[in-house]
Amino acid sequence: MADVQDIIRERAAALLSSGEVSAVIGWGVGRFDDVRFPLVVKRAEDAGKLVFDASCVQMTAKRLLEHTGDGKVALVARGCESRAVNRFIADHQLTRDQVYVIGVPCPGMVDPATGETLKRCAECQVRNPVVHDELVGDPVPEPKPYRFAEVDRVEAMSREERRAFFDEMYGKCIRCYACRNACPCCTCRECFVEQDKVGWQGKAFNVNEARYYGMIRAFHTGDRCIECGECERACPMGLPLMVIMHQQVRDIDKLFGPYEGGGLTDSGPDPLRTYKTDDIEEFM
Amino acid sequence: MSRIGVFVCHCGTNIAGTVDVEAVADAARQMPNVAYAGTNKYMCSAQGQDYIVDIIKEHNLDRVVIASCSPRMHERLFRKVLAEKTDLNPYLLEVANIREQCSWVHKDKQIGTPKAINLVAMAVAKADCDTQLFTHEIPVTKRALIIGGGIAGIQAALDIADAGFPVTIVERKTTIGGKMPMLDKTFPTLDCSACISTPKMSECEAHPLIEIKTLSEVEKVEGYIGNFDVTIREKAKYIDYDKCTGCGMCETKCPQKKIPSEFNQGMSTRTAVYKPFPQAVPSKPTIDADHCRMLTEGKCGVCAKVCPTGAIDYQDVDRVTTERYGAIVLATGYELIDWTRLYGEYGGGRYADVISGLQFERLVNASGPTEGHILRPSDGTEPKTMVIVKCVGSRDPHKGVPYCSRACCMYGAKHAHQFMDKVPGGKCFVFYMDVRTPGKNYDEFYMNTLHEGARYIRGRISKITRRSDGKLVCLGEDTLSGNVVEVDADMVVLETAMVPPEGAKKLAQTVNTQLGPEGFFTEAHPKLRPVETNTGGLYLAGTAQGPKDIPDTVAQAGAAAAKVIGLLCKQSIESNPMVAHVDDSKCSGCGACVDICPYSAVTLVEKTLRENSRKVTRTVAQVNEGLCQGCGACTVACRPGASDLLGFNDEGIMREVEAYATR
Amino acid sequence: MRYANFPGCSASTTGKAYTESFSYVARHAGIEIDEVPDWNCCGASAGRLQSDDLGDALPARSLANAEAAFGDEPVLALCAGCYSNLRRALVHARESEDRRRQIEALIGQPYEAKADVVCGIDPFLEPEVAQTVKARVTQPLNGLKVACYYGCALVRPRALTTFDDEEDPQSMEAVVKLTGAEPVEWGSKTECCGASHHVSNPTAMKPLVERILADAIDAGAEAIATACPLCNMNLDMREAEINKARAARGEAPLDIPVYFFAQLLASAMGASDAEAGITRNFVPGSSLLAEAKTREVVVELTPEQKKAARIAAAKKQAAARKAAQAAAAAAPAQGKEEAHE
Amino acid sequence: MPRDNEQTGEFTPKILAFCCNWCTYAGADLAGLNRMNYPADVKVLRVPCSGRVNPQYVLKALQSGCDGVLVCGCHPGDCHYSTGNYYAKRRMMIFKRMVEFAGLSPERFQIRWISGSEAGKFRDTVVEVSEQIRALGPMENDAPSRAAIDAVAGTVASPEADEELFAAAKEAI
Repeated sequence: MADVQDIIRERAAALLSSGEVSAVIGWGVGRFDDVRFPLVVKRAEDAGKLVFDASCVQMTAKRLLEHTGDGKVALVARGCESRAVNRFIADHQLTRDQVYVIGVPCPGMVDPATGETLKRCAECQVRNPVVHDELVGDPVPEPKPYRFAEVDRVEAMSREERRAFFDEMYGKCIRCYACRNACPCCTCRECFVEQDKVGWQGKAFNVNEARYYGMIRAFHTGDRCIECGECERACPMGLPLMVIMHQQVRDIDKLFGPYEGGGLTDSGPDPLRTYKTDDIEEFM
Repeated sequence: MSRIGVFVCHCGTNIAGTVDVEAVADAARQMPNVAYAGTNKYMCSAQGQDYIVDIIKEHNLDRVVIASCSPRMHERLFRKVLAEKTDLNPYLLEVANIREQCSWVHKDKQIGTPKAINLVAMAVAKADCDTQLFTHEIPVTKRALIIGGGIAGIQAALDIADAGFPVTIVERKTTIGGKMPMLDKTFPTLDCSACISTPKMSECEAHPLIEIKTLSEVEKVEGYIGNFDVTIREKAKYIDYDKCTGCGMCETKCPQKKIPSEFNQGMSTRTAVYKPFPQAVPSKPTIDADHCRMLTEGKCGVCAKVCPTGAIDYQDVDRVTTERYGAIVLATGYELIDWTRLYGEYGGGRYADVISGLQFERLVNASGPTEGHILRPSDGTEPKTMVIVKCVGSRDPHKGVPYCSRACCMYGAKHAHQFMDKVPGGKCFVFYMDVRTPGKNYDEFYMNTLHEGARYIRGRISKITRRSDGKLVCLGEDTLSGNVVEVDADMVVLETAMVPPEGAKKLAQTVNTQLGPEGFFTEAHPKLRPVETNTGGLYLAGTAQGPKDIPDTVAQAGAAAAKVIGLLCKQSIESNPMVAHVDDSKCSGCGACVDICPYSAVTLVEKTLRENSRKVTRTVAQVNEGLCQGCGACTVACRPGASDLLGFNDEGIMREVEAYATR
Repeated sequence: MRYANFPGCSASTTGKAYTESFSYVARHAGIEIDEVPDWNCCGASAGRLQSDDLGDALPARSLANAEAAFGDEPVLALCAGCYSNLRRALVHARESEDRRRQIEALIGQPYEAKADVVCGIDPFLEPEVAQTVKARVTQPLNGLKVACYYGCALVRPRALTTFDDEEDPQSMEAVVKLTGAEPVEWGSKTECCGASHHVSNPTAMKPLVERILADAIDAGAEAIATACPLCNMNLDMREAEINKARAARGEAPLDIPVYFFAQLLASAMGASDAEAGITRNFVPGSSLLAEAKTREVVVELTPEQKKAARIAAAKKQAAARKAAQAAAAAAPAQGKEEAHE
Repeated sequence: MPRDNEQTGEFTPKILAFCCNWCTYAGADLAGLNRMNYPADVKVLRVPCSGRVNPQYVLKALQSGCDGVLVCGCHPGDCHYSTGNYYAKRRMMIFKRMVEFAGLSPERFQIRWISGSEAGKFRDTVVEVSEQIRALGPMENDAPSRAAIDAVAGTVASPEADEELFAAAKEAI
């Protein structure tokens, strides 16, 4: 990956010095040298600070929304970031010409702590960027591994056990909303949880309110989820948030035909924004 | 902190019989924000209304909950009371349905009373969140546009214009009149079709309030009920109608004479500068640009030379105008299915003597290519044996359309009658699937045809072949006797299906309304709103809505006209205040609402807003209150609830839910 | 073009003439033919009656063999019966993934249904093939009036076959035109010839054949062209009996030779009657073709050509007129001169 | 209001029915006109269209004391707003699967299409649903049993199943 990193650096420098972009978003080295964090480079001479290696666990795409406005912004994008870009465009949060995508085929990232491949990378469906202005490095194979194993496991449980599973999960949730802030589908200006007047979300700290938050957030993003798994990664309590996302993704595919968030397939508007008169009928 | 008044109605014993209304009132007094609760024998009675009004003033209430019959019954009335007799906004009212959905469905007070209390509690909770709503007046442009100048369009135009409103007819062909003037006689009375339709045409032309735009099409429609901005393209006619006197000199001199006449269904020819038929309206010719030598090859110009008034203008161009109309009537009519593409077994159009019903109409018509003598197109001899095939294309899901075209049974019978009438000793066989003659004097007419000797055979023709002696051999089955039948016919008439005119789909998108699966325009309600569409101010007349015969078409045109007149009579219409409303500060402009709105009432617009004391320009959704019907589908699609439905706002429903759940 | 040929039971029996003439044409038109390895009965007469599974399995097995041997090379079935049955299996396998798997299970070998199934006419609808044939036609059947007869199995049911129009097909006409013959428009081209009652119930079958022959003659045809061994045999072989019966009824005989369309092609491309299998016909067919080849060609001018011709003629006239005037002008002058002397 | 009937001590469920104004609400009114009799467990909440029913209402109702929720609208194709119920259908199909995946008894959240003329169907639906919910008992019954909790204990990713939070979870239910 070293050479890829070099190319990224020199391309970033070139783009910045040519003034084609006002900033380049990638990764930099954190406090400890095995920790990476999203880095926004604005001066060509800082391009050398960009790194790209197996420890780039964060999904940087959402940084785009903070830095657009003053000129084009370049984003070092793997499969997941590129899908996020498509997602932003579909949600009118971004226009294609506001972003310059430096595509990087991604072999999958490794948890520096355990040295294992991240769960979300092991389940990754799209390793190569689906949209890019230039591609750095050669495309990697797309194994398209089965990603619903966890869903199947939970589904196999009895109703009571499933309820217990989610109670335990939401019982641990501290409602820090990190999952929301990390999610590239969460682009509302004011989240429902903050609308005290309407009172969607209660203030009490208990499993009920946590469940309400968790499930409604899941429903809000389910039909547009790009399966980047950033919510799960961002969760300080390490909750398996992707279970319920994957469950929705799977059901939507099953019920309304194949659909992938992030405009992978040109399947028209998001499944819950459209309908077919011959959708299956189960409410007669 | 609102002051809510709760008024519980006895409705005689209707409610009081199974609900302890006093207990309900007592319970209501304990509910949050309730400043007063009382009961009355009949809230809807004049005395009951006064009681409400007095209490409101006495306790200066700012919200009202009425526990009575269904809101579908009296909500309007009570709103009126608030609007007229108090200074409360009529939309600060909630009705708790404790009759239809409580007292009438439960037997005793033990059950009825607590439920009624619950329902009141819900209403009280919602009332607390109600906001003042204001209907605003939408001015009505007192003009009507009619798309399509067939008999439906003509009838509607005359009715509306006679009521004193200006009307514009947009017709895509060179004359209004549509199909009716082509027909010979009309069932069941057999009066001459042209004789009854052409006077109406000239009436249109003469009417001071009717403007006719021929060779014209609607290109764009913007706005909503009362105020449609319509862009119309009037194609070049290459003749200055102000100068043209309609003398017809150009037609007689035009060297390009071999063009098949549309009006005579290709059974005669016309010139390049032409009037489709003598009584055409406007009664002035147009130049057919595809065939005129001057316009195609740049040489000729005979018509310009002979025109006494110099009306010919080869440089003429399309005229595009945009005007405002209050209402639009779709009277786009029908076309006949192209059987030659579909029915190879009938010769696929290779046999000149296998003709469509409309061609037969021209053949028997005195003004037709044969002066009304029934003669075979192939050799001009008189056919002695004629076969009529019904349901060609109709009720044939495999090759044609699944539906019944409704008129064919009757004009089929008419054709049989006319043939036997004009050809003494002529034999006529009618192959049919069913005979459907619902309508005044229809079945009598059919029976008459039978008595005149038409041979009705229940079954389809499976094949038509042409023998060297010119006979058309028709193979078919008589399903009643189970025998194979073979008829040597001289002429075969196919009664073909009515299908939507091409361009219907495009027009539907232009005017923003729906088509049914068959491609005809969909009415708002099949029984109760047959001439309205789901788009306000847009009405249907005639076969644009589905296959019909002339009487039904004219009747429906009249109905559509009545609706239009009813609308145009108003100075202005009250907008429905219960519409979606977008909170710019919450809206991220994701466009989910735009995708979902069935009325295209939501659009994304660039807005400059003040946000934390600085100007920002963002894309946000905007609701067109004229188009929005208040279904609320967008409010759910909107994740942050930036789009909310006035009158049924999120907060109100949430309080209502909690009021019941936590009680 | 390469095709995997499925001979079927008729190829070397009732349809021998078809096979012979077709392979002659194929040889000379650059159509390459492989034979489907280890092919079996298409199940035409009995298979489907037994069960739908057998009805699909029998043809599918041959198709699977073809696929295994030649991949997606189209399978050619000269016999209309085989064509219909092979296509049925193909369509069933293509329209439902489940059915395809069932069929695979039934025949115990993989079958992906990727190879198409075509009938004897289809190869000649390929533009390049048609071109070569046209080029190789050395002895055109000038203006021979031919009634193209399709019968039932080639064109019906619509769901199975691939013809332009099941009620009024035109593709055989297009092919026959290549020979310089003139197809006639007639009505019985898709009527049943009763072949399936050929043996079991001749009395029911004869009127059908008689009707077809009569219609063809009535339409002005001198010959009938077929693309199905059974139809061909049925029409060709029964003509004599029918005519005997007609004679008994005092009716004029129906005298019209019946060819496979391939025989016409072959003959026009210079095949001897033996090569084209014409000697096998019941109704003698040699003399008519020989006669047709001697006819003078009538060229039908297109409107453009006509116009051009008109213009040319006009020019010629104009030129002539000019010359005449010039001559007229010259003549008197000459006279004067003479006067002077 | 007492959750249990004083005399019999039998459980009376709280069921909230969201009904669209044009079809189901009219059907409910018609049931009243025909003096049909059905259990009082169901209270109707009027909305303009089933497309207006936000799944957030449903979850809120179920979490704040309702034992069941019913969402009713016009039959697909009959929507007064022509398309509202098609969107509702898709939303509810997904949301229903999600809450059931998360352990809700299917009977507690149901969707039905009932036209303005189907008073009988409205009555039958109400009877059916309220019987089902009565059989299930109060919402508390949806809470997991000790056994179920033990069964999944620790299966949630974070390594140590934190007993305190866990206890909190249990008494919260």
